[in-house]
Amino acid sequence: MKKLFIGAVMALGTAFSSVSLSFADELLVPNMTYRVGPYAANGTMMANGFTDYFLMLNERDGGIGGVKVKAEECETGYKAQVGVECYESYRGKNALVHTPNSTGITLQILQKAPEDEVPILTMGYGLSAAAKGETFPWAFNYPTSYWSQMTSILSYIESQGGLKGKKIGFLYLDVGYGREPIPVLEELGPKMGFETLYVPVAGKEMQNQSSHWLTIRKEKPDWVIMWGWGAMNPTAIKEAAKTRFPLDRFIGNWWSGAHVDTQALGSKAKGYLASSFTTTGTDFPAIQDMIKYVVKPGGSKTEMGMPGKVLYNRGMFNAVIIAEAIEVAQKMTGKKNVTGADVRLGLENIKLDEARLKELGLEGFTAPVIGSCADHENGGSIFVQQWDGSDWKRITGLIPPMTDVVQPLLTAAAEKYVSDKSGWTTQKCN
Amino acid sequence: MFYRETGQFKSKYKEELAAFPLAEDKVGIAILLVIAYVFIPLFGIPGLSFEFTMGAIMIPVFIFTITTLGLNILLGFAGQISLGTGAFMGVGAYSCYKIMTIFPDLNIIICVILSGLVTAIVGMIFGLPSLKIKGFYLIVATLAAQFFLEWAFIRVAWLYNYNDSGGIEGTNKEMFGLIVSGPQSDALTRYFIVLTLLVLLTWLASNVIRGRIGRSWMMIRDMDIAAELIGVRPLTAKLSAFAFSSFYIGISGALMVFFWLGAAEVESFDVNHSFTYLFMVIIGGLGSITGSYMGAALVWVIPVLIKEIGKTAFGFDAFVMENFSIIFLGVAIVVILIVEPHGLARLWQITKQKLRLWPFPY
Amino acid sequence: MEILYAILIAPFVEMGAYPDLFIQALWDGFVAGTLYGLIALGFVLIFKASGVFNFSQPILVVLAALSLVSFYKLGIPAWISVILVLIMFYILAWLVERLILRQLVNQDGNILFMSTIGLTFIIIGAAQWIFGGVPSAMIVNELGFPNGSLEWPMFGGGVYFEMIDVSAAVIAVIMIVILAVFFSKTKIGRGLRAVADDHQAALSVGISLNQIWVIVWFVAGIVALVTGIFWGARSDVSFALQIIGFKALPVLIIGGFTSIQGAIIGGLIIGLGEKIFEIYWGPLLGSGVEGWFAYVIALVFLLYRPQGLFGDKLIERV
Amino acid sequence: MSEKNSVIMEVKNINLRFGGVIAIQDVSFNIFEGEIRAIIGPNGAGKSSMLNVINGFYHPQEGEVWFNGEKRPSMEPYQIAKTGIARTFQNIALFKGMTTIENVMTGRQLKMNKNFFWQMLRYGPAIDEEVQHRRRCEEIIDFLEINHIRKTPVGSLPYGLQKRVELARALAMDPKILLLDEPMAGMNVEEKQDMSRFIIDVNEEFGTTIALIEHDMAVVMDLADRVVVLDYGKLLADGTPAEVQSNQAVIDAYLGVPH
Repeated sequence: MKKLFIGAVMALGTAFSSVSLSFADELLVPNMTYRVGPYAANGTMMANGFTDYFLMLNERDGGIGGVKVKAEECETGYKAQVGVECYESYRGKNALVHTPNSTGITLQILQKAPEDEVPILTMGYGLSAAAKGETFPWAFNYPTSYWSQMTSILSYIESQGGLKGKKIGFLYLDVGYGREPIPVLEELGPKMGFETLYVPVAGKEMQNQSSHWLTIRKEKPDWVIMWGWGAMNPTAIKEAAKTRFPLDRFIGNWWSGAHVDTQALGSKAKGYLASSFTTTGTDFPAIQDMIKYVVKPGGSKTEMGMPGKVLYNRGMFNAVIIAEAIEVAQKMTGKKNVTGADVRLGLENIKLDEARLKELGLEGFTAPVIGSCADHENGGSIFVQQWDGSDWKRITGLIPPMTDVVQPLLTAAAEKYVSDKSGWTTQKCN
Repeated sequence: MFYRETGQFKSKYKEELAAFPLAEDKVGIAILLVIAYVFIPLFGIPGLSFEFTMGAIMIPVFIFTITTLGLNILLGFAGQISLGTGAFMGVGAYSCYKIMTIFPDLNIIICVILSGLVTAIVGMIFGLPSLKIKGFYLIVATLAAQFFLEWAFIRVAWLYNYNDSGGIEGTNKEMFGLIVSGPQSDALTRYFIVLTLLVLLTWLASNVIRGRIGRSWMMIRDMDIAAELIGVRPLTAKLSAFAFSSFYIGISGALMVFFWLGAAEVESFDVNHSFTYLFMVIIGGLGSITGSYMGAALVWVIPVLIKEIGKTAFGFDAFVMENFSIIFLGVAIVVILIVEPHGLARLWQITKQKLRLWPFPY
Repeated sequence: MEILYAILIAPFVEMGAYPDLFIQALWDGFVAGTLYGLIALGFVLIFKASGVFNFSQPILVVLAALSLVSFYKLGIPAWISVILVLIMFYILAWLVERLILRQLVNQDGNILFMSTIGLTFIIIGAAQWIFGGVPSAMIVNELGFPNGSLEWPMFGGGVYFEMIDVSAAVIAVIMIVILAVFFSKTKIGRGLRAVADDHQAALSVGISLNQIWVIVWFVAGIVALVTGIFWGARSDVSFALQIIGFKALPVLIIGGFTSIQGAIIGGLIIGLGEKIFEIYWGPLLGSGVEGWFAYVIALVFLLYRPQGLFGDKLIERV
Repeated sequence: MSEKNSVIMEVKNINLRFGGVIAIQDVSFNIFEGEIRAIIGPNGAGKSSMLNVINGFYHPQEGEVWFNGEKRPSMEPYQIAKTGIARTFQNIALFKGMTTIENVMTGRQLKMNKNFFWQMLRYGPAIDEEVQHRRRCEEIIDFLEINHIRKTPVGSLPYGLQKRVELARALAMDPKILLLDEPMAGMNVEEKQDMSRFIIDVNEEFGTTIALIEHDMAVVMDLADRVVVLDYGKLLADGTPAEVQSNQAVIDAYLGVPH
């Protein structure tokens, strides 16, 4: 009995010690993914694009600055609490930057980042106010925030027959993510003369939207804007078609316009619009390299059809920003093994202009991302794409956000956020 | 040989009514307390980083033990099934948040206890259907509570002070000049606070269940009609169980947000969490305080370790490990129910019985 | 005053003003209700025959739909895939009986209930592992169900009937009739009914308890497959469908745990009630009330008819 | 077992129906203080229903219950328990998850009243109360000779002992009237003798009034001071064992009903 006990203790001890083994000379980039749960379809694509890019860098260039990148996934199932657990499990492991992949998780770890000195990059999600670099030194919103995006979408609608006197339906997933842009609608509604109909979809009702669409049918909005995710998107498009709502008046945000949302519907979803900041397709040298070095040899979970799809490319672009920030940090500090604090500097000094994008093999892939100390959002432009029954086609040029509207809102929100937080870390930019 | 009643005679009923009548048990508890208060803070768990030990294992396990104690009072002692545990933790968390913002200078421990009281009241209200219905029907009634509260946490913006994010978050709170909660607080400080509350609450729970009120719960659980004919008023007994249980659950909810997660939104209180807490009670052992500890620890730690070891030692996918731990939980429940429906606590008791005889089996 | 108007009058004015919309809402409620009723039917079958409150019924719906689509994706013809799913469910029923129910025989109902929660987790983990989390479209056309929709123009608008919804309603009715006949006319069916009351009586019909458990779980699996096909066609086939399964619980309260007709009628009450309430009264409460409104209906029922519409009345004795 | 003619309990014209089924029809009888009163009758005669009426579990549609010389208003069972009526059950209704001593302690619930606060601390008044009532329970346990199983969970006890624990629990309530629903059902001769002895002892030592339902006629004739006979919910006869035994209606009712 005693022997058995000692044996068990020793076995456990060995297992434990293997847990804490840390690897020298490695750039640890954790990624909170969700390959399970109701949002798995979207999460899987994002995760694949993200991971594949770093695998490709490791294969092709031997990592970044000669140091291999360890892009490690932590499964969250899109649950905020599990996300916090993931975050906690990376304490003391020299993670370089966190990628929560969920607005809910972002909001929960936002306060912890300054203490742990690991920046958070929420690419196209998260707290919009994090764009204010002076208030949020450790959070980044590149290339643009939800609020900016909403104004871009409204600009697009304005260009398609005006907003004045119109009724806009806002169909959103009823979580932190979906509610994020409401302040913009409330601010701009009176100014631009439109009325908003809020239609929240509870997570539980995601696949049971008939009453939401009956409400829309009852209220007859001219446009419907959707902030949806996961299984909510295809269900909404299907219901829209069912209630005969014109799909070319139905526009999703950049998380509501992916192949996984429309592919199964095929021609039924034809005409549906969505915004985006990343181009689809594989006609980019960088993506070709990923296929060549990683996907074809079977070095990852990616199947051959995935590269080029909306969310795969976006996941990759998230990785591109991080890789670039790490490289900038290495150059600025002269160290190979950088820390989270270094990467934060890297993010603030990132310069993904046309030339650099071309160098990376991503010419014309997206609008440039130029970082700065004060602006952690970059106010990037978006474009609108449309589902033609079999693929997403870009139909507009770049639409810039209404900076004059968004900036004061962001400033106010940032102030409100820190108003009740004693000892909040800020920074001064010059 | 070393663990037996023989030779330990009690001359007074009072002595026999003490929490741990056996000297060996007293020593055991003392050792556990020393480990919890001295050894773990000093040395952590061998092989695990200190931050990980505190943030991912010890603090959540202690908090969930309080939850499990609460649910066990209701389910294990009073026999009323509830699937609303997650939402009741939410009530604790949101009310603590409201109390903290309305009275910013109030000591956070008092906030936590007050939020437990608020939850107790809410629990009593949602416990009212239990007077009329039982069994599976009550499950549905508690699910109604769960879904209604989830909805309220989203729709009633007052609860989260009209935050844009729709969530609640903790700020730095001081006590005796030490930051005890919020992002800048030290994990060790929070550990001691949670541990102390746990010890205190365990002691209170064990007192109540051994006394008159605890007996009335068990009477309702074992045979409600007979209990009523002997003179137990169902209203008082059931509602006090709901209240006392919800008090614990509310406190654990407040602790979860303000001493562990730091922030939360509605999904931290959804129905899936209710299942997890139910599992903790079942695996640990219905109607056992020791079991509540075992259940919370096992159900929480094993998946964390599965993921961690799978990832670092074997290089398995996070995805695979996640599914593996879901399956593990399911299998654990079924196996425990088949092998010993009274959970690990009963198995431990049986082991103790054997220890009394050890090393001579007769 | 205004509030009273908004609650008591405005919704009815709207119903009258847009009758097409109202009829559409009724139809949607009817279809949703039928499907809730089908999920509840799965619960009732198992409860009736074995007294087990089978919490895994919703995940069985997901499992059925997912495996059907996955078989088809492997290149197996649609109808063969259906047969494969049925075989799979028979094996599953047998395994559940062997590994779980048989081990727990004579245990308290609560323990059996909890074991089915455990089963739910096992199925979720395993199914996610095998099928992944990506939703896919239900193979409606391949199974030969009609496509498109019927339009019925009226009052300047129109009511749209999706053919797949019509099929769902028709199939649901056929299933109920078949099951009702099965329970009252066949030897096995009578045995199933008997076993709930008296195990000896069931044995005298010549069926063993174990066989009966396998059979009801298999039949519940068939019901799950039908539900899965139609709900999968309405949205997509994914794990989120499981959440909809919770809607079956208030249906059970209204219809009673043991009544087949009760499941369907309860389903319709919930389906119609929540849709109408959400559309006409929901906005007053900030919308999204659908998630819990069904439970409110159920609780009101509980206070007046604790045994449900068709459930057996309980007389307590000592 | 002398005649004590002060009436402690009287039921008058009780009518009890479940839906269309008549369980008790116009039954009246009384119980004297300190006597052992037996209620007999064939299966389905309404005996258990009668006990359920007396301790308030069933509410009769018509009829009155007089207790201690007062007409009892409509009460919930737990309130009636408070007035001093205790009972045992035909199918043992012990609290299976608890030990013998805990089960007996449940009988003292009504007499304990220290509030939640003290209960939580288990200190001061709460523990004093616990000790005081524990002492009484130990006395009853000694009295019924179930000392050896004090700490055994009752679920694992043999049938005869369970019946005895149930009696102990009822006695712990210090009842004015003790209702025993078939206290000897399913026992062998030896156990029956033990139980009879305890019933008589309880009656004599504590002076408790006892009303019991029993099938074994020999036992009833030995134990009871007076007997009520019910048949199909109606009162068939009422009197001393000797009177009842010679009553023609009773003989007819029991004819062909083998025991």
